[in-house]
Amino acid sequence: APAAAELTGELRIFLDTSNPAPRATMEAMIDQFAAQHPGLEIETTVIDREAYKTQIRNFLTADTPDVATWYAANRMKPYVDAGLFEDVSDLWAEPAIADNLASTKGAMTIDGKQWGVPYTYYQWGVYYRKDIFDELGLSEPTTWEEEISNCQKIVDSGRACYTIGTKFLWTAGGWFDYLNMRTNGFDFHQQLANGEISWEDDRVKQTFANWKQLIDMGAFIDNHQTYSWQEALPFMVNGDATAYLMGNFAVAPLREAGLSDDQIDFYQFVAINPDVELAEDAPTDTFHIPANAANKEAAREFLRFVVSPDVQTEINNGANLGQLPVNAQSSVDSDKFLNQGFEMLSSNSPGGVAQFWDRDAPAEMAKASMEGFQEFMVKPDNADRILAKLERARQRIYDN
Amino acid sequence: MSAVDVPEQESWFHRNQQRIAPWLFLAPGLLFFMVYVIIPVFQSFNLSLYEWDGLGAAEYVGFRNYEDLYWEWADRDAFYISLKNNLIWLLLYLAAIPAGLFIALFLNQTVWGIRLYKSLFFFPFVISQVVVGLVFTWFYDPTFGLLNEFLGFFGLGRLNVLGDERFVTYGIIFAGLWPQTAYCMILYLTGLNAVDPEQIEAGRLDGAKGARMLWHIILPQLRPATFIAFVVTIIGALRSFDLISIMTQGGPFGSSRVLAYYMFEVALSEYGFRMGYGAAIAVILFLIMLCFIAYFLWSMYREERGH
Amino acid sequence: MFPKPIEKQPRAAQITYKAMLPVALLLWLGPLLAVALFSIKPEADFTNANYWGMPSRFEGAFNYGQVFFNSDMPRYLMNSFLITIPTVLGCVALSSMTGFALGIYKFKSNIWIFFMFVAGNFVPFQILMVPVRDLTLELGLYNTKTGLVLFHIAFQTGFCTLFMRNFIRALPFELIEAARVEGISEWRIFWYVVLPLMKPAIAALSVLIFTFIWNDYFWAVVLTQGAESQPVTAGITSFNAQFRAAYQLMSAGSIVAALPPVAMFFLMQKHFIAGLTLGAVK
Amino acid sequence: MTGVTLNQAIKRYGQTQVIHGIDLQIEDGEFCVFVGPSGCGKSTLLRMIAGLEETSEGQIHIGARDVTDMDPAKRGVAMVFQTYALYPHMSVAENMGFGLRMNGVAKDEINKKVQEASNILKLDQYLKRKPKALSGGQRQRVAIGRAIVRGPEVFLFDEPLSNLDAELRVEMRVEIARLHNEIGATMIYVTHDQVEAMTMADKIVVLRDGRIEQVGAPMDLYRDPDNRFVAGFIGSPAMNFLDCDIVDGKIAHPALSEALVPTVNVPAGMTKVTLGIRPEHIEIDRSGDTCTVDLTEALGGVSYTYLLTPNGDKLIVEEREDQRSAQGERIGITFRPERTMLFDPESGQRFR
Amino acid sequence: MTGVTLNQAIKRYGQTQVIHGIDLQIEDGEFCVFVGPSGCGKSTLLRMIAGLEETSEGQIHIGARDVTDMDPAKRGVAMVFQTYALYPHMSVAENMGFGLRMNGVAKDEINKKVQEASNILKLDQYLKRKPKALSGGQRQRVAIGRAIVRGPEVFLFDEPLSNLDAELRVEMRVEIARLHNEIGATMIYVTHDQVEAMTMADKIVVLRDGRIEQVGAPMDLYRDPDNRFVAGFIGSPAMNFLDCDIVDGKIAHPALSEALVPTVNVPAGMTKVTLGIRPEHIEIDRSGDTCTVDLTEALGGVSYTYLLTPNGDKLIVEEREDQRSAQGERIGITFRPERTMLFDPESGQRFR
Ligand SMILES: Nc1ncnc2c1ncn2[C@@H]1O[C@H](COP(=O)(O)OP(=O)(O)OP(=O)(O)O)[C@@H](O)[C@H]1O
Ligand SMILES: Nc1ncnc2c1ncn2[C@@H]1O[C@H](COP(=O)(O)OP(=O)(O)OP(=O)(O)O)[C@@H](O)[C@H]1O
Ligand SMILES: [Mg+2]
Ligand SMILES: [Mg+2]
Repeated sequence: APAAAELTGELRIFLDTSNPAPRATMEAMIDQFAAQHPGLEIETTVIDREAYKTQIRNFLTADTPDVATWYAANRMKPYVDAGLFEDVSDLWAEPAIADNLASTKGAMTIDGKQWGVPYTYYQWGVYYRKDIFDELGLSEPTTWEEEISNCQKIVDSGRACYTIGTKFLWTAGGWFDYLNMRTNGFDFHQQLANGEISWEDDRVKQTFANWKQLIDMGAFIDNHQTYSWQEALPFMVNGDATAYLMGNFAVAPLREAGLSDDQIDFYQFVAINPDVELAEDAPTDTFHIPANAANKEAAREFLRFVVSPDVQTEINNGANLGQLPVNAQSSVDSDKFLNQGFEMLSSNSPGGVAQFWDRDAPAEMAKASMEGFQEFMVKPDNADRILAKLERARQRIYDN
Repeated sequence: MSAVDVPEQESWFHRNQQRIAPWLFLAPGLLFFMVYVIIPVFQSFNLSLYEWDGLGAAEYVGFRNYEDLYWEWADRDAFYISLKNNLIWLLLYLAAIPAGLFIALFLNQTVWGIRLYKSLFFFPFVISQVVVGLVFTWFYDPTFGLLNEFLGFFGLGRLNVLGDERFVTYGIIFAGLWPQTAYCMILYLTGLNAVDPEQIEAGRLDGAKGARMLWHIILPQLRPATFIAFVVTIIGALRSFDLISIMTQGGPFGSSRVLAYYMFEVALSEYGFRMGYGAAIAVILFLIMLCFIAYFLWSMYREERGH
Repeated sequence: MFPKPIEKQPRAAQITYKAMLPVALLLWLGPLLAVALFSIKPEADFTNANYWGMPSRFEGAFNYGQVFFNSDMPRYLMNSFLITIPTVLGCVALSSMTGFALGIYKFKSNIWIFFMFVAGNFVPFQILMVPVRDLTLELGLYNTKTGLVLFHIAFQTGFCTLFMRNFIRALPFELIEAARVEGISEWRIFWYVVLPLMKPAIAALSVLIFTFIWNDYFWAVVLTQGAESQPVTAGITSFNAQFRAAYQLMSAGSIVAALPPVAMFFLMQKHFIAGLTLGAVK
Repeated sequence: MTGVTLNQAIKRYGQTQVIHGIDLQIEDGEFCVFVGPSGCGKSTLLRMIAGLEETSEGQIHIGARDVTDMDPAKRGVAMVFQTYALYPHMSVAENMGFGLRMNGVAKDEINKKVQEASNILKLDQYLKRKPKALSGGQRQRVAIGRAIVRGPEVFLFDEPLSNLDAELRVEMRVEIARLHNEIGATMIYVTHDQVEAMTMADKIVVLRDGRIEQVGAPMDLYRDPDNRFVAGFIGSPAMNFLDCDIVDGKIAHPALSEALVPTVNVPAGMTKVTLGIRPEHIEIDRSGDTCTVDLTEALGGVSYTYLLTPNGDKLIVEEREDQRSAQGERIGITFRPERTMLFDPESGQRFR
Repeated sequence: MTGVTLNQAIKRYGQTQVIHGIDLQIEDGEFCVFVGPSGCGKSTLLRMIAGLEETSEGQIHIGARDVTDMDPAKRGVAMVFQTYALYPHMSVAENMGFGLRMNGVAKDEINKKVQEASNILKLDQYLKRKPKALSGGQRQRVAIGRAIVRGPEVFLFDEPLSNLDAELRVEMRVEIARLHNEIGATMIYVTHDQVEAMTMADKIVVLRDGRIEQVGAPMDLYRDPDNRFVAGFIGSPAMNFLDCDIVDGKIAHPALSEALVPTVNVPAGMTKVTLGIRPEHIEIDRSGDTCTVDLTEALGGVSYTYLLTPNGDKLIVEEREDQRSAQGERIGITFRPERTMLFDPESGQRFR
């Protein structure tokens, strides 16, 4: 962009991509941007992903950067409501974005305006040890019954079916997303997230009953409540567990840990209730311009740059983020998981695409419920008590 | 006498030097302390009457935050658990006092190298609680933790201390006891140094020995050390935050929360946006602490008057 | 001395005691030694579940190299120093003055101001969290080392004042009277008479505050973010997030983070212990 | 050089009055000693003169100047404290020169004065040392040196020797007396050691409960005390007091084999009187049997005999050398009537 | 009741020996005082008897029992410490009864004994108080009471009065002496105050550097010391020593107007001798002019005159009452030759 060459001043970018690979990717991308705009002085700050989540509200009000990463949907609502994010509807009116990013527009929209742009998204699904499946003579399941019977065989072989680390709670949210969407459908799930449905509703209870089935049969590894998601990886790597319901970002560390692509494979979470359409989690990570940013012009240019087709192709390829580009013009990397995921999201998710539980539900409810999920996973017999508690939380949280 | 030529015409400042001087000396410290400590305490009281997400405008809600706390209490919810855990912390943390005394007695000898031993025993107190938390997280790790190696060695079952809501608080307290015991140990070691040797000798002549000597003659003399150990331990227990934050983040499912952590969680953590609510929790914590502060000040007041 | 000196006890008891000392120490420092051991292991040991055995290879140089050259740790360490040292200086400066004022002068509100400092020192600092955070934001000092330093100075002044005041109280008051009779102004009494005598207290306090501030985690989390201003305690958590499950690196990082206060303790042991006991007692 | 005058000086701490209107004239160059039991207000009075305590009422003059509300530093006084109050971080020379230095006196001048003082006190070889490295006596000397350097008109001493051991105390006592002779300044000296008071003072001020009991030269107080308090306070071992009846104008006591004719006028109508007699003035009458020997203590050159009179009063008798009595022995006592003193049993006032 | 016997008792701390083979026999019921300069080993010896220090070599017997290696509590001794060593957290009664309580004596029995002891010491009304609330003298009395209650065979006192002020010291001294008379137990008493030693002891043991210099009754030591050390140590003010030349078998010193004929045999060939004469045995000869009056101190009943002899030696003369000399006056001295003592200047041994 010729006009952009005139950009000057300072551009401060805050990133939460603290893991080594994504961090390198983003830094490379920013270097590229910097090269295009020699007049800009770019300062990049990478903050630990978990810490970032608590710190964002501080830096949005003080010491504000010009660009910050965040997440779509409800997760950005408090900042939108507080007027801390810049309305970037103007960007979305530009054809380059309007046309190519249409699929994610909904996730970026609150009150009819757009508040940021996505830069990546990724599918969720079940990553599993193909070699172990083969060893046990199992094939990818498609129904709940198959899933259960597969799992039974795995458990019988002395393994756990699924690894998971729920110390930071959100991983349990993923399981809930899938179980509930498969049991009650996407719309119900969103209503629940919006506080429109009682947690003591029988349909919710059904979701939990399905979940309990897995728990009771010993499908999950023990002590998951003490592990982070990374700490749960070795179980799968070592073959103590065979599968991981996770976002695509799990692939990179699995590979790093020494699993070859022959050993890992991916399947879509199975259908449970045949009456509901399949829906998927595909969390979108986003860039925003804080309302207090100093150099909004450069920030906008940066956002344009990030979502441009080439950049999208580049940063999301398997060697980098290993995720899906948001721009329709971009090409998906040849990586088999990305392809499968892209395929799944674009053609086999008729019910809809959810952002993820903690992005769809308001923060407080997300916190309370995920804590409940964790407790449930440890003590499935407490289901009623937990649901009653969540119901009380719902009444209080949505009431305000 | 004086180099000044007009001794009788002293400036007003000079004449009132002794009256003004203390305030000048106090001013900077007092200002800082007021701005950063005293006023914020009252601000917190005030804030606890508001609902505020830390971003937008605050809304006055009267005592509703406290009401909510009450309901959480009544429902045995997070606040109840935090408060209960705080009590457990308070009680069990006190174990640092006898433990510290025990180690101090063990080390109160004059063999070669004992100074080094004493310093090494003191080590845990010097390192950050963050590191302590990390160390103990690994110690408890259900797969490879040293604890389970031990239990296995003695033929006992494995334990997931930090993953089990029955044990988690005790597990963290145990980790906290490690540095706290070291602290109490040092207090007692210095206390033992100051024990009047003639009283010990008088005790020996009176036929007191071993435990009876300890109970009747040594411990009463260690009262000042015990008092400080008590105060710092209580305060340590009520302030406990770092360990919980590092080891469990209040989990599993919130069962290891204490008030200090809980308020951080509701006000500033990833999903927490309830500043006013957090302030209300802090106020409760403050009120509990106030009992001990009052006790401490009272005994200090008595000391001051006694002199 | 109590208990009875071991050298006055039977030979067997002496030997047992001397043998028990190292054993007890090993047990006591076990967790820490384990971390030290972790920090020199190669990664392979962890994947091979060789957690507690001898390192298969000495990888200390590599691991610590990672910490120092391939992470933000050096910055965090630097930040810690830049936060801790000004805080220590500030605290000592403020509290020697407040301590002097409260220890030397008789005026009506003396004891109440003193109690205010003491009570403030014992306040659960969580109650300050929200207002202090807001204040720091308003001052534009959020996420700056200065913001952290200012708060630390203010909060520690409570403790330091208690400490200094008690120390000054224990000085012979005649020294001040002697100086007054000699016609020395109050400020000069403070500077030339009292301050030199407070050297041991200042030393003790400095070491103590150094450790307190170095080890602070809570306020680091509340008032700062990111590698440009966070101290090493907060840094270590991001470091750990970065190297999650790389135990050898996390261990090396922890050791590095723990080292300065430990070194401080060893160098200034006498003062440190004096600080712990003197401040609170008396 | 100037004297010190107190005029109705009063000191109150809050509600409690501890100094009750003291009138006192200390002459130029005089060595004045305040004595009295603990808590009688000696230190307070001294500190009022120094300016370390405010004077609640009354005036204090040093020479012709009214110093009542003056800053301590301006009064031209120097004080030597019981605990020496040396600045521990300064060398001896610095300690002595500190006051001058802070008041902007030139270095040379300071050095000269310090040199002079250390000559007087024989401290030359210690000038570089810190107080810690000095013995108690040397420290006390430095404290005095610090006072001398400032060339004050009045020296104030508050029990300067009570932290020294007996031997050193004697030595320093002699030294201070010599110093007074040498520089001739007015000195006010507080002590509760009556040997010090007796041996050093030109004038002793006996205080009691914030009031002056008597003022006078040491031997005057010894020989001619105004009241029972002063009589009992001055002299060691203390004067014996016997509560006697007046029978037919004569003084009767069971310890006395015969009643005494008083040598002074006892007011008419008195039926009781307190008789005072110093231990060294009693002689033992081995032929008598009015008293019982309770205990004897022989110190070599002198021995003390503790007697019980028939009515339970105690008496101490000082005997020379070998005339030791045996315990339980019954003996009589005699003394020359002119050696006795008579006091009003109520007010303690002496009859003369 | 039993005596105490030390047989070649030796104490070493590591390499340094502080008690060098003490042989001593203390009789049943005797009041034995250890005196000597600071650091001579008085406390160590006492503590060895108490069992608080191990005896490195030799034996200690109490009565017939060899207690050398016995536990302190079993020896039948009670000790009174210089600092009282009262348990601050116990009331007076508890303090006194603590030893019995530790030995399992019944409550009633303890109460009875505490009552008895407090009667003797007049402590009844303080039984409920904590030591903090007592005066120094009362505390000391409690410490003694605590010893009495245990009914020991031997009482040990380590400078029990040195923390009291002069007046109280005299009072308590008398009290302890009376107590000894009353209960008649063996008592061993350490002090460096020679008035205490002289007045209380049946037998004084003079120690120096861990060795016994002389053992004897107080007046024997005063009149007939074995050596210069004992002569100088016993008596106050201390004996004057003059370094004299022997000229033609006579003793010459510039302070003496004429040489003395020695009253004892001085070994032949000696050219120098130390002459000792007590202050109270010197008389001032106002017609003489050999000495200069350096200073005089009048204490009322007695006065001390400090003299300088022509060769710079110092002399103290004790004068009675009013015969005060003026400073600077030149006077002579005389004394009866039989009052002098002569010592070997090298070894300090007395010639008899
Ligand atoms: N700051 C004060 N407040 C109230 N009363 C005081 C204060 N200082 C001294 N006093 C009282 O004043 C009286 C005189 O005290 P002062 O110290 O002058 O006695 P003293 O004669 O020097 O005694 P000592 O011989 O023990 O030193 C005492 O009764 C004391 O309790
Ligand atoms: N624990 C010890 N180790 C080494 N030497 C010691 C020890 N205790 C005492 N001494 C030495 O033994 C000697 C005798 O000491 P002791 O206390 O018996 O003297 P003392 O006559 O009681 O003196 P004082 O009159 O000062 O009390 C001293 O030289 C002292 O230094
Ligand atoms: Mg006084
Ligand atoms: Mg001794």
